[in-house]
Amino acid sequence: MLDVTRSSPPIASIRGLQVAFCTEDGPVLGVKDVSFDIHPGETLCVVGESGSGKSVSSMSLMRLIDYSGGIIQKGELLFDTGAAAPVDLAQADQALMRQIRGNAISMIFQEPMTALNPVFTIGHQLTIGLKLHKGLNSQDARARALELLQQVRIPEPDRRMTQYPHEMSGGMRQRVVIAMALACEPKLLIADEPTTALDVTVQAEILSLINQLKAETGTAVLFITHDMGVVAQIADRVVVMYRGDKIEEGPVEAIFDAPQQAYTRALLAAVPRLGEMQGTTLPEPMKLVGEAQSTSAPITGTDDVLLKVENLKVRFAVKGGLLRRHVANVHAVEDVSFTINKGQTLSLVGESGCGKSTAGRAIMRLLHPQSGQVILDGQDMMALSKRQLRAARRDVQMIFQDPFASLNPQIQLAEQVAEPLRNFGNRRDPAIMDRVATLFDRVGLPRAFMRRYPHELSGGQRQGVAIARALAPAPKLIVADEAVSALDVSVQAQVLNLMMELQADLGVSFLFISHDMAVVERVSHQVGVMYLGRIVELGPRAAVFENPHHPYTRALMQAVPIADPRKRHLIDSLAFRPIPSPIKPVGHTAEPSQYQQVGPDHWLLTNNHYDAADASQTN
Amino acid sequence: MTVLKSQSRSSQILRAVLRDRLGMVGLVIVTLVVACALFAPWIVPHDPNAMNIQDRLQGPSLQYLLGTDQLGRDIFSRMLMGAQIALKVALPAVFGAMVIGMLLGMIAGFGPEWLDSLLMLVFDTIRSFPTVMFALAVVALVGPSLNTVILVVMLTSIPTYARVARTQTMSLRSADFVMAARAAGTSSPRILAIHLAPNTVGVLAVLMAMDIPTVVALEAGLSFLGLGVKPPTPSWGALLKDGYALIRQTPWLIVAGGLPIIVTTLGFTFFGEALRDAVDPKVKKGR
Amino acid sequence: MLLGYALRRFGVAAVTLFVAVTLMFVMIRLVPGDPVQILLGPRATPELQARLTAELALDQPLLRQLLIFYGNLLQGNLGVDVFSGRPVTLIVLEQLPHTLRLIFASVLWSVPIGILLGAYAAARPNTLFDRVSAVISVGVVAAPAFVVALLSLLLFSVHLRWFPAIGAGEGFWDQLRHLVLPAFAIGLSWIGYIARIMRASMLEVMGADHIRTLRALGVAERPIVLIYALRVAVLPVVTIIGVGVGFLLSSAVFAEIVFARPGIGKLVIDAITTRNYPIVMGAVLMSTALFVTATTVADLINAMLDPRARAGK
Amino acid sequence: MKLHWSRTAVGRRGFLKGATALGAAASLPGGMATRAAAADDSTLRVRAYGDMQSMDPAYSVGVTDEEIHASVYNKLVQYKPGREWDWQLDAASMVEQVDPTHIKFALRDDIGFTNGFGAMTAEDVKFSFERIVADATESPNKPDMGPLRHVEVTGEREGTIVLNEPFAPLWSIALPYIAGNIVSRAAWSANDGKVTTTPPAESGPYLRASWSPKEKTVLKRNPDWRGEAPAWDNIEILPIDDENTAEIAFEAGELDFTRVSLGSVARYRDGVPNGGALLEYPSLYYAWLGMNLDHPKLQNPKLRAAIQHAIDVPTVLEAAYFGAVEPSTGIIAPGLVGNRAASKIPPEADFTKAAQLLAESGETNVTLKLDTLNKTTFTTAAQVIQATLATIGITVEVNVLESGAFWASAENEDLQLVLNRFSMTPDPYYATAWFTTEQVGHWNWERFSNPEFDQIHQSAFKESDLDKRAALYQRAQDLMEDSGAYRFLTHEATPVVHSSRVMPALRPDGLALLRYFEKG
Repeated sequence: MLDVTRSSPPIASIRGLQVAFCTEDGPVLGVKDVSFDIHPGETLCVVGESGSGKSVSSMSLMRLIDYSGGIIQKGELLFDTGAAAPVDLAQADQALMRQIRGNAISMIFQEPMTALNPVFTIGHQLTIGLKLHKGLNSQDARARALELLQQVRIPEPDRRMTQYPHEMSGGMRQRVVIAMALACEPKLLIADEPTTALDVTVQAEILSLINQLKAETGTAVLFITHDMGVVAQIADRVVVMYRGDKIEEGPVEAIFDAPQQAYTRALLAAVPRLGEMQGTTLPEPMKLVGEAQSTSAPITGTDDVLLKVENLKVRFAVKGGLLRRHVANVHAVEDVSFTINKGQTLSLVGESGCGKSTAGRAIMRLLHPQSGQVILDGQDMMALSKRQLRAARRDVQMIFQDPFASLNPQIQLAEQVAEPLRNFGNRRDPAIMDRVATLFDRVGLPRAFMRRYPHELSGGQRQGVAIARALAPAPKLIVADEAVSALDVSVQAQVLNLMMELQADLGVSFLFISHDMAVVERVSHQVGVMYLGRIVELGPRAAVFENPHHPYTRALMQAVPIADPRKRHLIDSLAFRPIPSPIKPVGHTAEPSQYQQVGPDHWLLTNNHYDAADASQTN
Repeated sequence: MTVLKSQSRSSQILRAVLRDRLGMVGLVIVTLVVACALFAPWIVPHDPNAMNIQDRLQGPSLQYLLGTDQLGRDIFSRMLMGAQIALKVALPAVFGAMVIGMLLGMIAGFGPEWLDSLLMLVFDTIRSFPTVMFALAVVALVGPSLNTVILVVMLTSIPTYARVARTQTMSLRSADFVMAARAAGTSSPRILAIHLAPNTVGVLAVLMAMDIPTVVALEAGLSFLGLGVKPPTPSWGALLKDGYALIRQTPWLIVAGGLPIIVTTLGFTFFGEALRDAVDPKVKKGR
Repeated sequence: MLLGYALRRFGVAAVTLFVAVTLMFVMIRLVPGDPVQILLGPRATPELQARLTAELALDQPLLRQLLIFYGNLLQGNLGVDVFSGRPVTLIVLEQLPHTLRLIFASVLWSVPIGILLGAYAAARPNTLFDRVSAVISVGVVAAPAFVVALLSLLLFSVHLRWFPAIGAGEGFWDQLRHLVLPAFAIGLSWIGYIARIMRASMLEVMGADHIRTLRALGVAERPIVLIYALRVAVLPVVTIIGVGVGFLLSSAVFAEIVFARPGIGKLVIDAITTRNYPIVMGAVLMSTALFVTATTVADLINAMLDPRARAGK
Repeated sequence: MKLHWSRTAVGRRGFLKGATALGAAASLPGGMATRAAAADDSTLRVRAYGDMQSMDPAYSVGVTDEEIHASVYNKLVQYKPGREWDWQLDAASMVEQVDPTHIKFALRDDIGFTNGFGAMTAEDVKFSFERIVADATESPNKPDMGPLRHVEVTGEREGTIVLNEPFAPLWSIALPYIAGNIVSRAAWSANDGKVTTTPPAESGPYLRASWSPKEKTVLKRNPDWRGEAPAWDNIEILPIDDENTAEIAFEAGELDFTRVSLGSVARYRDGVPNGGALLEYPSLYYAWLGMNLDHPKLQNPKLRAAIQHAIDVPTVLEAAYFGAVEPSTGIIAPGLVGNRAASKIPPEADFTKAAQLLAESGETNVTLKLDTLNKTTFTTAAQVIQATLATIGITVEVNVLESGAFWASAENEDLQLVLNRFSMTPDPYYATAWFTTEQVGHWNWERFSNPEFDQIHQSAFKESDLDKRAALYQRAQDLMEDSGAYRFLTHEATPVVHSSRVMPALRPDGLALLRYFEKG
């Protein structure tokens, strides 16, 4: 296959590209001297962490970079339009670019929720390109649009044509965006992180779809991603980028099997691979390239129960009608029970909207559960008064997903870390700053950072500060809500290791909330898989991962892209599967969760609420 | 790529404003107006209230740069003093409206739903009075004076600030850092004071900058209706009012009253827009 | 859904109206100045003054006056003008069309220009056009409506005699001619106002992902700006227009004074200064209703233009 | 006094003052301008400063109403246009004062009411006059009819007006002004005596064709009028409060006649646009600075005298009225009975004397509040007074009020100094009425109370000897001045402009008598 693609001339050829951006601090190079080719029918993955310049190359090829304040300073962007000689898109004017864009080269983007214009129908937006480039009349364009919707496997295409974007789920919208991109049968499809914002099962569907469409249409795909798992699943060739430079280029197997560059090796080492913990029962820090391996020992924890959650229910009122009456409830968390042992980690894993974050916040009483019991180290959290609750919170702290949002931009970092100390102790205690300094040491941040503001730190450093803040009152439990999912893989690995190191040293327990099965596998003692507000499977990590009983757990695991090009398992079923609604009318009584024991401490939900009937329901 | 200099957010914002060319122009004008207001008593060539009936209604000359009014007072001096009056009205009114509006808005956004509905109702009510009618009633109630104008302007602007503060509070109250503060045991009043207030003030400051010209124009409008400051206070609005009454004799009175209003508006608006771009990078130019 | 939203919106509007009218009722009665004395003049006999006082219920406690007022209001009765003996409802309704026409005309000419100006400025950020239009729009806002009214009156009516100077005119074309200058004066300051909001809204939309999607489809800038971005960016402006009717009502007062036009603004100013309570209440009720209706209608239009709002709420 | 001002809204007057300068500077040749308004040759367009209020003479309080009433109704006599106060016959073919309390009249036989209400009879006169004074009518114009006892009907068109006591203003006010309008008894009875804005029957040379509130009142020629035919077919009366707006409308060719502001006089003296002309009439208004005699701060007579002497009237008039008016000597204007040739204190300030008086008074650090209306003329005058009083060491704070609050000053306990102006009808009786003890708490804001003054007011109107009557009123004004509560400023003036199309017919104080307007 490799030989076939090599033999034909490249469809696009980037030569010595250098792009600069005008910023308030003066011009900044986005990429410097990047060259690579894309051949017909191949999938080229450009992989790199944030700031590596991976999107800049593709945006330059589309010349959309012009609209972001970017200037192509050097280099050629040769594109084979079918004419005798390739055209240099770097020199093309916008009029020519308009003929190429959406026609010969088209593009799909990361965020399906915002990529479509909210006030025009799907039908209208689908036919824009067709009318523009193919000169179709409304009727023909409509017919072709219907065809496209079928091609991207959207059910009831007729009805979709008159719908607006907000009436569709993210996965469906991304299919529409893909349909728009494919409308004019482009020679090159650029996919810029097209699945990053999607749930893992939807991601699997979209990846399969792109792969399948590539095969059907023969278009070349330039796929940009930060996710080595995705790369392994779909790439033919890989370009690795780092800080605006191309580090390495090669066939996908070569990159994964024998990375030539240290950075590539480090990157690969930092990626948790689903299944790599097979055979172990305890979490263990990752072995990172260039890091001391001394701390890498399994974390045992204890068998003493720290937190006991029983029959937790959280509902949000939906108001509607003339008088904004309470008309329905979102059953966000429905009869959830679990326990966490001292010094151990329980992970709640599931896709967006399954209620895992809500459960985490509910046990901290950051929101008010409908009913249920939360007993932390013998103290009933639900029975506390407001004042008692504030005091009790020193035992439970929280780390949030977005390190940019979880720190107040206006306050010095030292003060933010000191805040819990001040709240739970003497506000004017002079020892507080010393404690803050040791916390900074503990999370590996220089003390000089204490006087800085959040915007002066990188994402990983901020998450370190957030962890330091959570550690400050010496809590017994830390709720880590997607604490690493916004971070680049290398940083993610460092933060995960830090958390495990702290657990080993301090004996703190974690409630680890994540959508990432591979990360969960790495850090957990216990795992609860959540779906539609309920835990569908709960048990020791090894048991759940190695012997999943619930069909949803299996679907989830199957959907995870594994960072190994030899373990490709793109799913075949591309049918759209919407998640049923957790909104039920007022007065709806949910049946209690019933579990069946399938192994030691391994429980399986027997209420049958994940089934084909739900899956076939369309929205 | 990132220049790491330890700087607070305010100094960062200031730098962003200064980089904006129109913002820079705005800042220069604002500084000029403020300087005028501060130093007016020392830089006026004549006593702005000194009458000289013999020299009344004169055209511009070296002695009287913008001529004299119907009482023979130096218009140029009155114009300079007018800056002081304008800011004396605008700053306390806008600042008062901001403080009260922010407080009420944060209470509405943070407090229970019924309180929110109640406050919103009150805000909507005040907004639904045409300003001039409202002003007329208040002026009739308490009599015209500098303080009345400040009061009217303040009352009519509070709802705007309160609405913005409410929206900001609502979006912030479920922000992660507020959740984190709760988790860290911070009390609600403290959350309001150290987390919500500082992050709301920025947006309101932009509004304030943009609002100052509106206030200056409103004062002019009230003075135009004869409901503004007490004579002989040389407010720009009063200059305009006299200017209309005397347009045939002294067209320069209108210039002296109108030009500073327009210039001040330009200055504060440019400054405000640059400030907004700096505070709210979402609407950044040329992205 | 939309109907329910509309009904609820009008419910809120009604409550606002109620509070506003109550507030004005209390406020105007706190204001010094005896309506009986002002209305009847100095030569009225004490008996006549007493009778009028009783007729206006001014001898009753404030709360009772309020109850009487609302009792009458519920029967659609806003009272009778003491002087002419004509029903206040009629007096207010006579003046209303003049003001409505003026506001409508002002909005009609200024809003499209403001929207286009703002849209273009945003589509060309940091270009000469952007800067020039920023200066223009701000500069235009800076000129208070009464200044524009006065100067345009002098220039176009007295000097050039293109348009009539005073009154409202008779018949369609004549009324239209009479509307030109006042609508120009009020509308001018609106252009800048709308343009600036539009520019900000447009700048935000132009940076949105769906615009990038269109560019990636090869759609030319002009349709992107004028069709796709405009359609989204105009939504917040629609809401602003509703709120701005209050602002226009205030400007209308000035225009009605300068151009000696009949209208609700002038009516209420006259009534307040003479403490003519029944007319004040009627006119305030009407102008507040106008404002509340305008914001409500703007919200509804917004809901109709925005499919997200249409479905939700 | 008529409450003209009560219909004048805030700041309207003086609002556009002088705004017409640009138009004048443009000095367009009148011919090239297209006529903005559709005024054909036989439509007269005049400005009134208020809107029509009532078509019932018993309830109408304004000059505006009277301009309309005088055209659509008839009186026994009407004011005679000209520079001297005089009257001429209207509905009466004969009027004769038999003795001080009896006036015989005979009606013309060719006057009829519209809407089929028949010929005008003596019964109508009786009805019209007696209802004004009847308690049940509650007419605010009752004082105009003074001591009317009744009207004796002696024939179909003959009768005698019987007074309780002699009433000099009968000829200057009662008969030729609002209360003198004769309405149809039958028509009014058919309306249960309630007439508001639609006249049930008219009899004058014009009929009221239409009324658009706040827009205009239209009069059209009465086809059944048998008297001397009026010159114009139609008259449009446009309510415009503000004189400068009116001036603009006039210069734009949309008005044929209007009063103009005093500030514009100098300009119009140099020429009126469109071939029009300026006519300058005196005015009966009187403006003065009053001092509240009951206020604790103003108890010292020497202080009040010092204030009187420290106000330089010529300067005030120069600044506020552009020198277009003369200083006044009291409340009764020249041309009326009782006008004083000179005031006791000359108009020019005597600062030496004022300072001396202040020193004698023993008052130091005097701070006073000066209330005034929010019009440029008054605020300007107030500022001059503020400045001149400052020269002798009296600090004045100018307190500008909108009209509603200003006219409620009687209730203002803290009223100290007040700059005021009253309007006037052509009889001194009206001037003194507001300064009696009885008026304290109503219109006598200075709270001036003098038994002799009250006595003069009560008796002078019965005095038919003009010289004696004049002496009484002059004495009354001396008393006012002596009290130290008043510093008289001016009677103002009435400048009017008219287009070349029209020859206006005006009262000696410049007010329009529309039915006598001729074509130019």
